[in-house]
Amino acid sequence: MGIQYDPAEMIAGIPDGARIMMGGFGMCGIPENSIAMLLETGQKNLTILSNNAGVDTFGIGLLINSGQVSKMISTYIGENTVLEKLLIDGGIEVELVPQGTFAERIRAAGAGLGGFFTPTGVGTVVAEGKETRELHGKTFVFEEPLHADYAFVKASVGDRKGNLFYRKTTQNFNAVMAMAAKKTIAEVEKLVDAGGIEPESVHTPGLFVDVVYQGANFEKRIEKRTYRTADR
Amino acid sequence: MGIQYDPAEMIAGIPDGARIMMGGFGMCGIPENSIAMLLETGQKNLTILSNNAGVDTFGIGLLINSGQVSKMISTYIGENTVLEKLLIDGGIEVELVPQGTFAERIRAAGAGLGGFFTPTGVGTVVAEGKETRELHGKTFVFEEPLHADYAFVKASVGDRKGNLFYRKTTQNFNAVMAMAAKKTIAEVEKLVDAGGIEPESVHTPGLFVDVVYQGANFEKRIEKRTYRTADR
Amino acid sequence: MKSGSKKERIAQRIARELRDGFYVNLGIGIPTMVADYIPEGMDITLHSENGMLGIGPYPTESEMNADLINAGKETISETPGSSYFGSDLSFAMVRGGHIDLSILGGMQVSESGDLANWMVPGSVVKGMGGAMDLVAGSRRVVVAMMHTSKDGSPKILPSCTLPLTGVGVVTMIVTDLAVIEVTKKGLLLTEVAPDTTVDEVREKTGATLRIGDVREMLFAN
Amino acid sequence: MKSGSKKERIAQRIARELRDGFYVNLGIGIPTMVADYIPEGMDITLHSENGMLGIGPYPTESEMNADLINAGKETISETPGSSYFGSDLSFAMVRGGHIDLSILGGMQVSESGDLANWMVPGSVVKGMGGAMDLVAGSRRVVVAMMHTSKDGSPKILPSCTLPLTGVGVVTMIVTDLAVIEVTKKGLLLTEVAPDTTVDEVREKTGATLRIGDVREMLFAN
Repeated sequence: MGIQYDPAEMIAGIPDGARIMMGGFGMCGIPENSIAMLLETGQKNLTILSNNAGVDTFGIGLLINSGQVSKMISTYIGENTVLEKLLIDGGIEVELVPQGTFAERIRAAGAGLGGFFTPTGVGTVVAEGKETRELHGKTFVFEEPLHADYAFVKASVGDRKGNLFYRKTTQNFNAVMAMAAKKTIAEVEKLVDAGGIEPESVHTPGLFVDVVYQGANFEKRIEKRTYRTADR
Repeated sequence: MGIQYDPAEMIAGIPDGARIMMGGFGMCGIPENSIAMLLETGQKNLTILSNNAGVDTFGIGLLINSGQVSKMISTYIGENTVLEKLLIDGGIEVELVPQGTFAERIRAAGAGLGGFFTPTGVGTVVAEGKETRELHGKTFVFEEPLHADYAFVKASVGDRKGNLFYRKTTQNFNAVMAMAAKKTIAEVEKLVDAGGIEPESVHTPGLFVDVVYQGANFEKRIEKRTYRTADR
Repeated sequence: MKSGSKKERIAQRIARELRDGFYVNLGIGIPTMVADYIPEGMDITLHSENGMLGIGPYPTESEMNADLINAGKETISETPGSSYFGSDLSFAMVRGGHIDLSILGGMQVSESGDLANWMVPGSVVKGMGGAMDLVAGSRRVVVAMMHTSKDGSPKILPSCTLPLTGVGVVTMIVTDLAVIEVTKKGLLLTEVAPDTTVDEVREKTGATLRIGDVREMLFAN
Repeated sequence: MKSGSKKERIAQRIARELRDGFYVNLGIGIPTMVADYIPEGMDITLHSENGMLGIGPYPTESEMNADLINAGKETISETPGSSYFGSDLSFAMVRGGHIDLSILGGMQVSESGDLANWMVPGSVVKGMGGAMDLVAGSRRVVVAMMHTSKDGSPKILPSCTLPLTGVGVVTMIVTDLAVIEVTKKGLLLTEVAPDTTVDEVREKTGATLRIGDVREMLFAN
């Protein structure tokens, strides 16, 4: 027990075939450093749960390129052409989940629920083979929690109690995934002493975190550089 | 549409028999000003959803004393002796819900879910008459969402977009109730311009809020004054 | 008229559906263009399902920040009163009916308001992202699309042939040619573009259209 | 021995169950007293289900703040690294198995670890508060109670006669007389207080006790 500050041992100890959640949306708020370490330790047959699959040359894409991933559970994988090819060849299995259902299933796992009824996907392929139920005049489909062995998350600031704070749109799936895995490894841009984050502004309380460490050399790539000409 | 800054019209327009959620835990973070207004407008036959029922002389207790409440949905009403007497006389109906289930049912309403399976209360009176289900070797009971017509919430700071920030343990049920009612009326200790709350530290985004106003003369009673002698 | 200006017309027309105080989610493509036509002085808050309320205009080049993107992965800016949150709360907003209006692109829309916009069998499947949640939960769903496919085949059909995104979810269809409302009695044509006719719209529509009090589509605000 | 010192002994013994890094929820009454016996230098974070992690000692009179209370509605203080959150996240922590240890009072405990501690038929019902969630979700549930009722009748029974708080949820029972573990094979007596005997404990227990390698209860750390 007790929080750790070095991820090396835990990441090296991940077994082949593990289920790993990875926070981020596109390239925004992704656990770059933990992904890089996993690339080095080289585990195979991994199931990765992440909103996206990275791009060909960055993020989860690197793990796909290295052949470490046998299954992706995602909501949208459109930016990764390598994965597209692997999908066509059958080299990788992809399970697609609506984004809100993905978030809610992960939360249900973290919150100890056995499942829930959602209106999302009723009447679509997503509901095929699942229980549907009429509740107060509306149709819902039953969805089960999504658990994982590990969660790799990325925060802007972390303190030595494991409390995490996410800047701007980097929270995305990071906070909810931190709740849902047996072990959560958090990389942060800045590690501060306990008390360094305003207690009301903690997004992920430290009780969800097993390892917190300050990452090195964040690339923080931008996927689509959209900007306007300065008015001035 | 559009946010309003004066609660008088909306509170006066609450019909008899309305279901109203009220944030707070004990006396901490309760919507004192909105309760006072409701006491003046005098609607009858109200169903109040709140973790507690206030004390005899403050909070929801005032509405119970004035005979405006016909039903309470709560988790613990032990501090209100007037309510205890009314309960014995049959003058008021009380529905008790486990606190975590209460929070989760309110969240489910706000989050558009049809219900969920929780391990809480399995094998107890709480589960009587409800569906239970074995999921992955554990037994769960089905719980439905808890909706309301209005939510009265109290925040420490609010901005003119309706964004809310709660200090210390005043968040409790306020944030989740703000999500779950058709109309949410937020009283705040301090009303600031849009942008006056750090965007990452907003607990209740303004889209959940219909009326935000600065309350006057918060009493902020303390239920149990526990303190130690200063070491100095 | 060029396809680009047709798309702008669609975005302009949809902007007329905005009301003061609305919380609005804009999908990728034409829907994103609606932001350019929000009437001056109207209080519209844009939601991005990756966890933000209060999207502002694109940043200047020097202001671009990898930590601040929209659901289309584009760099954006914040406005006073913006808020950030996680994906679970973001979709709680969506499913819980807190988004007044969602605007999405469409491949096909059926007579009863079914929408297909995420998957073409035989093509590589990229995923539904947040579209299924947005159509299931938003109070109003407006589909922005060209009236027909590039080969001229109708996209508004008795029933969709492509895999569905949602059943009975569309409130209104706005195309380069017409505005069509989805009612309990079926599709109701309410507006046609200045350079077309009710007959042309009917001909290019695969589903039965009820013809209401048809006005000319207005694009400015 | 006075009842007060007996209760302190129970709290002291339970404090020996704490481990470095534990997140712990303390109920009202004897459980709250456990906070006074946390071993020096051990990293224990106290959870309060009304929405806080990191409870500190009671404040001084001038530091009391109506905005900062525990689930027993007492004024408290925060520690460096505290965090505040809403009731929904607080109980997500509880149900999700993120609380290592919950310590609660008890009226009755059964042979199979059922707990009754919220309601006495015929008395006014005050409500279960968060107790049902805490026992259903916490990794370990320790019940702190006097071994018998005031009239001497046993509180540890073959099965509870009072309405239940949870079924098969108790991990360990610590009383003024004994420490009893709830195992798959039933109740296992592991420790007795210095001023009592195995026989006395057996006599005052309504349920069958398996007798293990019984040691003397230790109260200090």
